[in-house]
Amino acid sequence: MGAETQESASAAGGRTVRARAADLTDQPLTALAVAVFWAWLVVRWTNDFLLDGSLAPRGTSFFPTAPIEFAASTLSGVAADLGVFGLPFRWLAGLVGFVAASVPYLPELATGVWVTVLLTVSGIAFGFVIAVPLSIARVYGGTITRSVALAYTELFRGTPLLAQLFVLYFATPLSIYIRELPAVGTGFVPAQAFWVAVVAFTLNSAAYQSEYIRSALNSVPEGQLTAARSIGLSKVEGIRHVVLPQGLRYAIPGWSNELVYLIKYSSLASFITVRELFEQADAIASETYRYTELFVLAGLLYLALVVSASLLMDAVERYVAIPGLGTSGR
Amino acid sequence: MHAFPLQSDWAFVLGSLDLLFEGLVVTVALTAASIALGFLLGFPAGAVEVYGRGPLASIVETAGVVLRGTPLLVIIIILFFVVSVSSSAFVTAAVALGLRSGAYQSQIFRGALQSVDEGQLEAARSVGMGRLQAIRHVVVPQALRRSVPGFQNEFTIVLKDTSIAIVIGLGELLTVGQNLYQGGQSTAALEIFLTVSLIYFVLTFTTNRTLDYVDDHFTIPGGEQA
Amino acid sequence: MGGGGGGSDENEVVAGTAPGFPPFEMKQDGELVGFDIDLLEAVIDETEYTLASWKEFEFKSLIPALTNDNIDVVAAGMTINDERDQTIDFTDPYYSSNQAIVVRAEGDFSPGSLSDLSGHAIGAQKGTTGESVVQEQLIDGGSLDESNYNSYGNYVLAVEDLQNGNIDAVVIDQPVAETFAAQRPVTIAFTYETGENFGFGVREEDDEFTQALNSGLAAVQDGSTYQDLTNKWFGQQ
Amino acid sequence: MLRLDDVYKSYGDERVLSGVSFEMETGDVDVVIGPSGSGKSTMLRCVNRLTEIDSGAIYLDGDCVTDADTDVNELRKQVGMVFQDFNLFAHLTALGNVTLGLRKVRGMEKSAAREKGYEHLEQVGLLDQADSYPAELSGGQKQRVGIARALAMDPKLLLFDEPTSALDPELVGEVVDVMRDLAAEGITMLVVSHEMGFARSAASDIVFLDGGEIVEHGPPEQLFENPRADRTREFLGRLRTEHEEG
Amino acid sequence: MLRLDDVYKSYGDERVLSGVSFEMETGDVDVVIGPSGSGKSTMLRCVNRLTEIDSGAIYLDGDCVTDADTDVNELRKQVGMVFQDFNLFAHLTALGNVTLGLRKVRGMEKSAAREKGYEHLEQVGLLDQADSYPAELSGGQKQRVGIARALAMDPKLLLFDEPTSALDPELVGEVVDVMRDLAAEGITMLVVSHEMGFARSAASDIVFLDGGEIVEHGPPEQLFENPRADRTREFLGRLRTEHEEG
Ligand SMILES: Nc1ncnc2c1ncn2[C@@H]1O[C@H](COP(=O)(O)OP(=O)(O)OP(=O)(O)O)[C@@H](O)[C@H]1O
Ligand SMILES: Nc1ncnc2c1ncn2[C@@H]1O[C@H](COP(=O)(O)OP(=O)(O)OP(=O)(O)O)[C@@H](O)[C@H]1O
Ligand SMILES: [Mg+2]
Ligand SMILES: [Mg+2]
Repeated sequence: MGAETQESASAAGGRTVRARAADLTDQPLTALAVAVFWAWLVVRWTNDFLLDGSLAPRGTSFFPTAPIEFAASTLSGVAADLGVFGLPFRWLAGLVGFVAASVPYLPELATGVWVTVLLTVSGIAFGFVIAVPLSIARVYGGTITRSVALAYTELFRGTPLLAQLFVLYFATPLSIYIRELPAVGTGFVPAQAFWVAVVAFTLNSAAYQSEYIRSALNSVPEGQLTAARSIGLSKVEGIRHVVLPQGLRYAIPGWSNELVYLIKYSSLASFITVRELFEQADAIASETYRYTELFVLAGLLYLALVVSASLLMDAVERYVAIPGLGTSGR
Repeated sequence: MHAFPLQSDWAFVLGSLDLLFEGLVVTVALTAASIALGFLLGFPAGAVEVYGRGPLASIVETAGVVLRGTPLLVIIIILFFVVSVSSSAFVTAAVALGLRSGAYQSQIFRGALQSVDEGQLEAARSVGMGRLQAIRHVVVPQALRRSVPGFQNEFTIVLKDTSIAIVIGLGELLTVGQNLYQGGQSTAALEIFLTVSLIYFVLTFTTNRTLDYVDDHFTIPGGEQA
Repeated sequence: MGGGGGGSDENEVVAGTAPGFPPFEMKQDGELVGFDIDLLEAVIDETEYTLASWKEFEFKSLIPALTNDNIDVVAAGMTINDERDQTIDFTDPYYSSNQAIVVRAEGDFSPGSLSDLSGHAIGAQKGTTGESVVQEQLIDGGSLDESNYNSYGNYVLAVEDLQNGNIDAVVIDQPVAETFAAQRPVTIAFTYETGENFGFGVREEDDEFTQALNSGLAAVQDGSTYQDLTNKWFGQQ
Repeated sequence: MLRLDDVYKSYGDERVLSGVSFEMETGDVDVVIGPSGSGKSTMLRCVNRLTEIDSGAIYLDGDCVTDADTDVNELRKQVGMVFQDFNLFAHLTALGNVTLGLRKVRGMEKSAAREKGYEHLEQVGLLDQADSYPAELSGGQKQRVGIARALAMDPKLLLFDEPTSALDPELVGEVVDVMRDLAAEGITMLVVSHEMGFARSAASDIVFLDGGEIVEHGPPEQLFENPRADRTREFLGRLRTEHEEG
Repeated sequence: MLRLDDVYKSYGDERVLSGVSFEMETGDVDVVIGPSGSGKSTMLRCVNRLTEIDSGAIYLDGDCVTDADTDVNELRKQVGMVFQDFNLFAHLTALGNVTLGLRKVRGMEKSAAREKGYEHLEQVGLLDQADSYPAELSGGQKQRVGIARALAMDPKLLLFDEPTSALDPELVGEVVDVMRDLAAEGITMLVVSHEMGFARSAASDIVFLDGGEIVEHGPPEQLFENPRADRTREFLGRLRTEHEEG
């Protein structure tokens, strides 16, 4: 009885959480913005990496700035004419001016977004591969496997990612091995520093992901494994066929958080020269001194990535939903 | 392969422990200030998300999404160079970390508030308590206990993320470490990074254990659910 | 003085620098020291202003910090160039430096001119003249692919990565390069004449302060102080 | 003392109560029975306004409680409720559960509240467990704390929603005994329950609810031995085969 | 077919089974009754080794199943178990629950497993619900899926641990009917249950367990009408007052 109440309570909680996230992300405007964002990215990347700049030369924007600048100056003209009442126009002019100033930087930032996306996706995917056995070791392992897994988790969660990046890049020969590999650093395959960052994010994210998965495994009622064993499945089979399929579904909300975290923390890879989104914005800013435009722009692009990730995870969650099982339920 | 490029210089690190300690004090102070600010913002924000409605709730939700969606690095840079909240790097870093932590703490508290069974609120109402009273005396005490693990996580994250304040030159632990090997006296970068990592590790480990203890102490005997 | 410095006195100024650029500015035993530090203090002593304090930033953050009134003057081995001049003003030059191209001492890569660098991975410190040289002379000229350029938060990391073999050369201010060449298994392959000059950075609107610094600088250079400081900080050459 | 007058209630399209009217006097113990989903819980919850009705009216001691301007907190002080799954405050001891309302709603002093709290815990035979937390109590003990919590507010009327159905068969007795004692003390109670033993021996009236309507309402002897409606007979028949068959 | 021979089991200091011995034949339906905590569940779980015994032995068709080198997965194929709170695999449909063991343990083809799965769902009257997930089923339906899941492995012996006590009174009938049918089909069952109707009409023998010991063991008529031990009489008396009183 107690267990059941708790379960249904948390399921109900989970539902509301999702519903709230959906409130924001389900708005048609958000969906539209995300669609436009990705359409632009895909065209940009195709142009830059695959078509060798045949639509627009690499680094040049698809959108002409002159008309937007003109609009901005017209608006501020109107604002000046209207005096005190021109305030809304001044705001609008500022906004349009911001857009005009931003457009020339977009192509280079798109390259940064590519690196950020690649870094995040690789980190989360490889991290997941390590995290599943790690979490199973934590929940079902013997003393030794349990403590090894615990030590790993504590180590990677207890030290700053910045320090992990530094040690892996500057203090181990990892980058030397990687740069000998074919294709590294050519075309859309980034150079060795990127792959070192992937290793760091993989190791780090595995620790965090394993915690999310572990608590999800713990929330699968014990009776499920007992029932699996009582029809003759071995412990490993029971975990594989009964506990994991449920536990991984429970893990989706926490795991989505980790994805969002990783998108944002990927900006730290700039520290070891990886030209991801933040580094790209920073590099342009230190050349042009347009700090305001570039950091706000970078912030917006990150936000777009994060919202895309939430939308994606909502969809995944809906897709794998099973009536009455934890997260999104009926 | 090249010879291991970093020269070993532990003596230099040992001789600089007093400087690292000064950095540590800044790190700890920054963590405390950010967590406190985050709590002051995050707890009411979480409550608003659960029980609030209307424009206030949507403003809080949107602000949370933006703050959670932007890298801390970008938030710090914007607050320092674009908005310029303060000329003090410490205050700026504390505001940036505090705002972001508030956005995350609001989610921790929201989850905890929602995980308290609906029946608890009903039972409180049916002895004649008002809505606020019932939330205050029945839901919040249980929710706060349940938010300890999430809070523990958040604490660890903030502690480590203080290192990002290096971009605005705040003399916290990692900055002090960087300055040490960039001072021209020694290039013991690896040693310094390992030492700094160890200090962070000890900090996170001990705070987590302490919070575990606090958690145990406040746990309701026999389990959480009636 | 202009805003944010924090000095209550009209004539108090706050200076900003980016340590990690020996021998111009660095931290030793927790103290900020270096040629720029001593020089600016000497210069300000000659004026009716007083130096309230120093603030430390990453190099690339110095200009925004100046324009945001976080600091009133930059003393960070900052090269006077057109782009910067559009955003801030400079005092008269106080030091002339060229860029050095640093390579591994035992390596077989020994370029003799900028064009030899094409096709190699090159590093520089973010926001420095070295970066501008790579950008303008190599990347914009098409002889170096953008992906072959690595930018670092600090020279030390760039030189570290040079030793690691991830890059083949670092473009760096000459005096700094000499310091590194003395300490590390790296060597100066050649120097690139930029004829660049270091100046103190100031806000465009602070003309009065700029003039005061200029006359202070002239006084320091006319006396023996400037020579003393050069001997103190660049003595080993 | 309690009167329901043509009460209607729907959830969305689904009508849950359709024109329920009935009355009970001070000191009465009325037991509501009926199949699952027939609206028993809803009816109970309407009385203390945990659920709002759509139309009709409910009167307590002649006052209409379903007016929009009735103070619900005031009403709930007069109408105690005991829940099927107890809903004890998980962070408080048994005594804390009983005294919270006294202190925060009645504004009693701590010591006075404790005294009264002990009194009501004694009434349900739980003086020993005053310092135990809900998770440390058995189901029957939990439910008795729930009853003490409701009693402590000195309500005019006590509502019970299947107070024993979350209990193991062997623990049911404890709670039924307490309810029987309360009935003997003359406390007015409206009880949803299928405990036939309790219904037969303690109820003044039985209310049979089906599909949101009161199908039959009368003293237990009549309703059990000689039900008028076919539906009642059928429902009772089903209850009996399960519990007493063989 | 099943024989328990002086089985002892303790948890820490607490002795739960002390010297339990009894025997049942193929086709028998034995019902175990006894107060809460008397060791009923533990005894059942020892038979399919979800719990390991401390001493004594258990034999199934003459083979000792409590040997350290017995293949427990093999054993569990022969001994099906139905749980009090169902423990259906929450991520699988009713059919998926029934076929998982067939496919992963027996290694059957998907289509063959489905066919056999449908057969057993039909046996418990749930063909219509084959594609429903556990959360979409009522308690009685869940338990019937649990029974079909156990039956699908063609076990020699079926264990039931209070299969109806988590059900609403009205749903108990469904499950009891299925069990009665199985008994009629000659399936060997060991059932922990306090459903007196089922025990009287379908049990070959009743086992009364108290304090970890078998106090009395005999056919239902004898045990119910004429119990030898005082403890049995007292326990039955208590069960009766609660369920049938009034
Ligand atoms: N909050 C709600 N929202 C929507 N429908 C509800 C709600 N509460 C109850 N219902 C519906 O109203 C009907 C009557 O429910 P109610 O709980 O009053 O029945 P009940 O007689 O108490 O049944 P049970 O014996 O199962 O407790 C049911 O069909 C139920 O699904
Ligand atoms: N895993 C375990 N660890 C420790 N003690 C246990 C465990 N399982 C059961 N026990 C104890 O063993 C005793 C017998 O438990 P068991 O579940 O067999 O009783 P039961 O007769 O099935 O009771 P019920 O009717 O309540 O189900 C109880 O006192 C119980 O607390
Ligand atoms: Mg009900
Ligand atoms: Mg049991």
